[in-house]
Amino acid sequence: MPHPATVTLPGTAVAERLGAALPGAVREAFAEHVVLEPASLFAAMAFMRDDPELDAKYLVQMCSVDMITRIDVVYHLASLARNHIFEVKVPADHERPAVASVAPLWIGATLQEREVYDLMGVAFEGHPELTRLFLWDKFPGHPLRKDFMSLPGGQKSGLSQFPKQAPGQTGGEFRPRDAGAGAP
Amino acid sequence: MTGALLTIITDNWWDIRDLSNLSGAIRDLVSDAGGPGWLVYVVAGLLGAAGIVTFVGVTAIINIWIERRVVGRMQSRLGPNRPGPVGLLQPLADAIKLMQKEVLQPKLADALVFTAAPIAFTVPGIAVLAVVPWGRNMTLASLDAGIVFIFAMSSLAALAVFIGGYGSNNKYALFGSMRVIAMLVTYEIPIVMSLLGIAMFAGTMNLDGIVRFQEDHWLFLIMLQPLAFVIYFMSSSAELNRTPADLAEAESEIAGGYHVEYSGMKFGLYYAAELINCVTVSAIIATLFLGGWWAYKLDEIVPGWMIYIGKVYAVYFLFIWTRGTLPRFRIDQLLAFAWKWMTPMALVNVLMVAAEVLIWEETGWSAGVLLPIYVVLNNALALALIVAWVRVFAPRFERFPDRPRFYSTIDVPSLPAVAPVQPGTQSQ
Amino acid sequence: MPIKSEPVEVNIGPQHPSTHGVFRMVARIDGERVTDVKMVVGYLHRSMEKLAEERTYTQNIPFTDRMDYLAAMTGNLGYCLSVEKLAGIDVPERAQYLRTMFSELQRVASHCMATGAFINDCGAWQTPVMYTFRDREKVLDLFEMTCGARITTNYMRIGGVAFDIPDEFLPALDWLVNDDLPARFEELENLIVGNEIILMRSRDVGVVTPEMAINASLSGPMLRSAGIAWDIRKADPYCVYDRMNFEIPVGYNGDSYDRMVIRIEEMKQSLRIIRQCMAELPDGPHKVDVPLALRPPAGEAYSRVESPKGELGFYVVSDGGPAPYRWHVRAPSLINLSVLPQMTIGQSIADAIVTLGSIDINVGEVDR
Amino acid sequence: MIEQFGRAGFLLLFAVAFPLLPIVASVVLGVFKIRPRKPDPVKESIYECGMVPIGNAQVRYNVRYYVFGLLFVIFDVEAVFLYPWAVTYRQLGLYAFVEVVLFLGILFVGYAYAWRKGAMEWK
Repeated sequence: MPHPATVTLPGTAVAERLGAALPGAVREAFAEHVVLEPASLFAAMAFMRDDPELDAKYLVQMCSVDMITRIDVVYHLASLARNHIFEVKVPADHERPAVASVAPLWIGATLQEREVYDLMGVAFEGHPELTRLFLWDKFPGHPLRKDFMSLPGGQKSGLSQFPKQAPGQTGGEFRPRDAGAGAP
Repeated sequence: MTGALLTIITDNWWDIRDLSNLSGAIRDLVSDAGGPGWLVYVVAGLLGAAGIVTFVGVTAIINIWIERRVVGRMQSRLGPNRPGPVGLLQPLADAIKLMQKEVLQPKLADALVFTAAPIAFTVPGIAVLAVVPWGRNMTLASLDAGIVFIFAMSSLAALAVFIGGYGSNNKYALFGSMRVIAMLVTYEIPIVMSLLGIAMFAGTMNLDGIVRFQEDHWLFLIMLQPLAFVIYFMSSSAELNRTPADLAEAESEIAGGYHVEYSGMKFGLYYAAELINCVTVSAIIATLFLGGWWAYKLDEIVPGWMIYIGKVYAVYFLFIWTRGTLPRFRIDQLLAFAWKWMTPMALVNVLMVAAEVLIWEETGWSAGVLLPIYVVLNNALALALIVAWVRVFAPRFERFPDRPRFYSTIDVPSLPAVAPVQPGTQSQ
Repeated sequence: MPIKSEPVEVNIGPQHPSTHGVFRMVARIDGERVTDVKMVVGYLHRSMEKLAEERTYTQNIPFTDRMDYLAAMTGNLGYCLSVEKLAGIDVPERAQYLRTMFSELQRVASHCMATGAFINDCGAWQTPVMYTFRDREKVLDLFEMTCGARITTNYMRIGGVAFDIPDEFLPALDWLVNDDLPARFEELENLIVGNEIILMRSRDVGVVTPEMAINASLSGPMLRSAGIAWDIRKADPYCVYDRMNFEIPVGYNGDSYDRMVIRIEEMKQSLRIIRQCMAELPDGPHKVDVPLALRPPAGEAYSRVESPKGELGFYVVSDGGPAPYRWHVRAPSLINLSVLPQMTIGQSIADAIVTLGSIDINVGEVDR
Repeated sequence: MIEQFGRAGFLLLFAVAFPLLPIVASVVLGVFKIRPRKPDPVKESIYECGMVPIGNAQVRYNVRYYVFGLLFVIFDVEAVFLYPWAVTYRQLGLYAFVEVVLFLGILFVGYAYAWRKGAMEWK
């Protein structure tokens, strides 16, 4: 192969480097990714960005995964100069998820954090303008969460909280448009 | 009376060489029938005016088709081709559609101004045509202040655009109308200055006189005044809101600009008036620079007004061509162009012509000797000035090579350890 | 001398000729100068990431068409690669070549669109758009010949491609790549690349510095215009890009003009890749059999491709079931937008439009 | 002379009638219900890319070209002076040439000053 492909740094290697500089920042280290302590997220991210070895100047992407008991915020960091990529996860509380914002470190995180906030409800502390990105400002709930369909209030989808809609008229099940005439 | 009128028309229908013969015959008829002097005058005036308005109406309709077909061909597509043979009925279809459309008028718009603006936009373009000679003895109003009349009328159109845009109470229209005024105050100067040389050579501002000068001296003024032609063409395309300078409507930036709120027939008027104004400017250029109805020996064979209309459409094609080819300037670039190139060039042109005419008058050499020298001299000067300006004053694009660099492997420069952090730029 | 006056707040978009879809930019404008910009997106949000959680892996492929609907092939490819990485599926050689070929054709189509629309934003009255659309249509004809669809191709499958190419495909491609498109690109360059008005309008407009470009996670032509030679096809080769011989065009000063020229050069490089693919195209099956209800092992995978807009990444989490547990798309259009305020504030409104045009966003991908 | 202006006046009458005609025709079509007229608040609102407009458009707009306005007045007045001179230039001869060179020279100094001061930049 003439071109070496991107090296995926194992999480243990990242944890080693990170743990040496910031003890207590790493909660767990796996082969694929490293899990950070939420409290020291910002410091750890700042370290990884400016560290000459990890050199994570490029935030490839960030997203979030609802793990039922917690919400993982996933960051893929990369170094373009060294051509490696690694994955960092931060667990957040499932009911009131909140982690530190990395938008002051990477401009590219501003919109992505708003997206995660919008769809998963993770509040990023320190974000300059944390408002909904895609959905309507008064939209109830955060649709990418696994419990979105069972919002408080007993409604299936939460759509009944929209104005002008009677309770019980909206549901998760499919109904034909003219259900009145022929359908049972 | 009516019978006699019919006879005159049927007897003279073949006389297409000079339509003024027809008009003269009718005038004679009125005066022979004992009509008072004012009636003769009114009849002749109305006839001429009716003729011009008919031309304008036909032009406005034909030009919709011409412009769309020609630009379509330039853009490697067909253009309108469904209504009628080769789409000839497209203007009619457009007109019917526009008439039938519901007229929307924003509640917050100033109703009087909103309605008056498209009408006021159409009037000057037609009124200017009063002073242009359509053929030998075929000028409706042979004004001695013809050129000044043209300036006075043509700047009115910009004011109509301004009041229409400002009266719409729309922000895009506001931007558009403000741009129109900026362009008006800037481009009026090169326009006015560039025609000074023509007035000096011809010794008159009468458009008949200018055509006669070209006929007498056996040349088109574009040869003698190439710089003035370039300046006038560019400035008038700015005044017309045509593409290199269509900042007032700039549909990719301000979504239509001054006419964004217009619909139905009022929009149709804007649309038609744009084409009429374009033909009017072409008519002025054809008269001043291209010899009007005169074309060496050709006008003895072909009727002068036909030659004239042919020239008008040739210039109009130039306008379509620039429209189909060029992108748009930014407003500051356009205005800087006018102030920093066109105005000084027009001044230089005036001085040049002043010197030339002085030599002509003082030495008393014959025009046959002097004018060819002037032609060569002026063309060389125009070329030299354009090249010099491009070299000296134009932005130096050579600062950066045009071609990108090529890499066959990835190569990321080492950046400083701490990248610039700009938090909160979104919510300043 | 600073002049104080009331700033005007104006919506540019969603129904605006040059926002390329339903993108809204609330600009505060002082005279002609933009003093603040707020981006509002979400008019085209279709909640694909949620929908995908209830569909099987194969059923999700059409969603990727509808994300970047101007570059459906690369969307398909990126998603299929991520699922293959997750499930450990090997793709036959011929399918690899076909994938490479079609994603390069798609790049030509998308860059044609981007270049034409950019010139249109500069104010040319439709002519360059028509020229580039004409070229794009020829590429779409080839797509139609192969998979029956022009825009939303749905061509890549997990484990290969949906159909093998028909017999008349290669001659048509040969004509397009060797005869027609090079001449058309030359024509396009003569029309726009040296045009002084284009230079005046786009030089030093919407500048991104290399630091800002990396910091803002820009990718694709946006990143390369800033002078950084970074291309996923070289940096992290997928399919058969590691066997291909091509170059990365890189700009000098990160302005709109560089982005436009880079796109034109990339189209030429794409043609180079397609020629090599045509020469080396092996025989063999065009896909491997994969169960329709694929159940990849529990785990996660992030894979990325170089889409025309930039780095298109797919992050797939599987819980072992037939549908992805979580599916996240790294949308280059969205992330490229994050520097729009930095690029446009302080420019005139006309420059802001040119800058937005040069980013080449696709709202379907921004909103997903 | 006034006779000629009168003829231009006839054309002006026609020129005003020309745009009025379609407007009137359109109104007549409206009277006969051929052209629809169904106003509603959305149709009567102002176009702003499909959004509710923010604020009013008739504001104190920041015109950047007020210096251009001043320059325009100067140059246009100058042009008004120059036209009569241009027409009678042939009769006046060398004297007029020297005069106008002086006149334009003074003007050119002002022009150069304005350029130097950046009055010709759209700031």
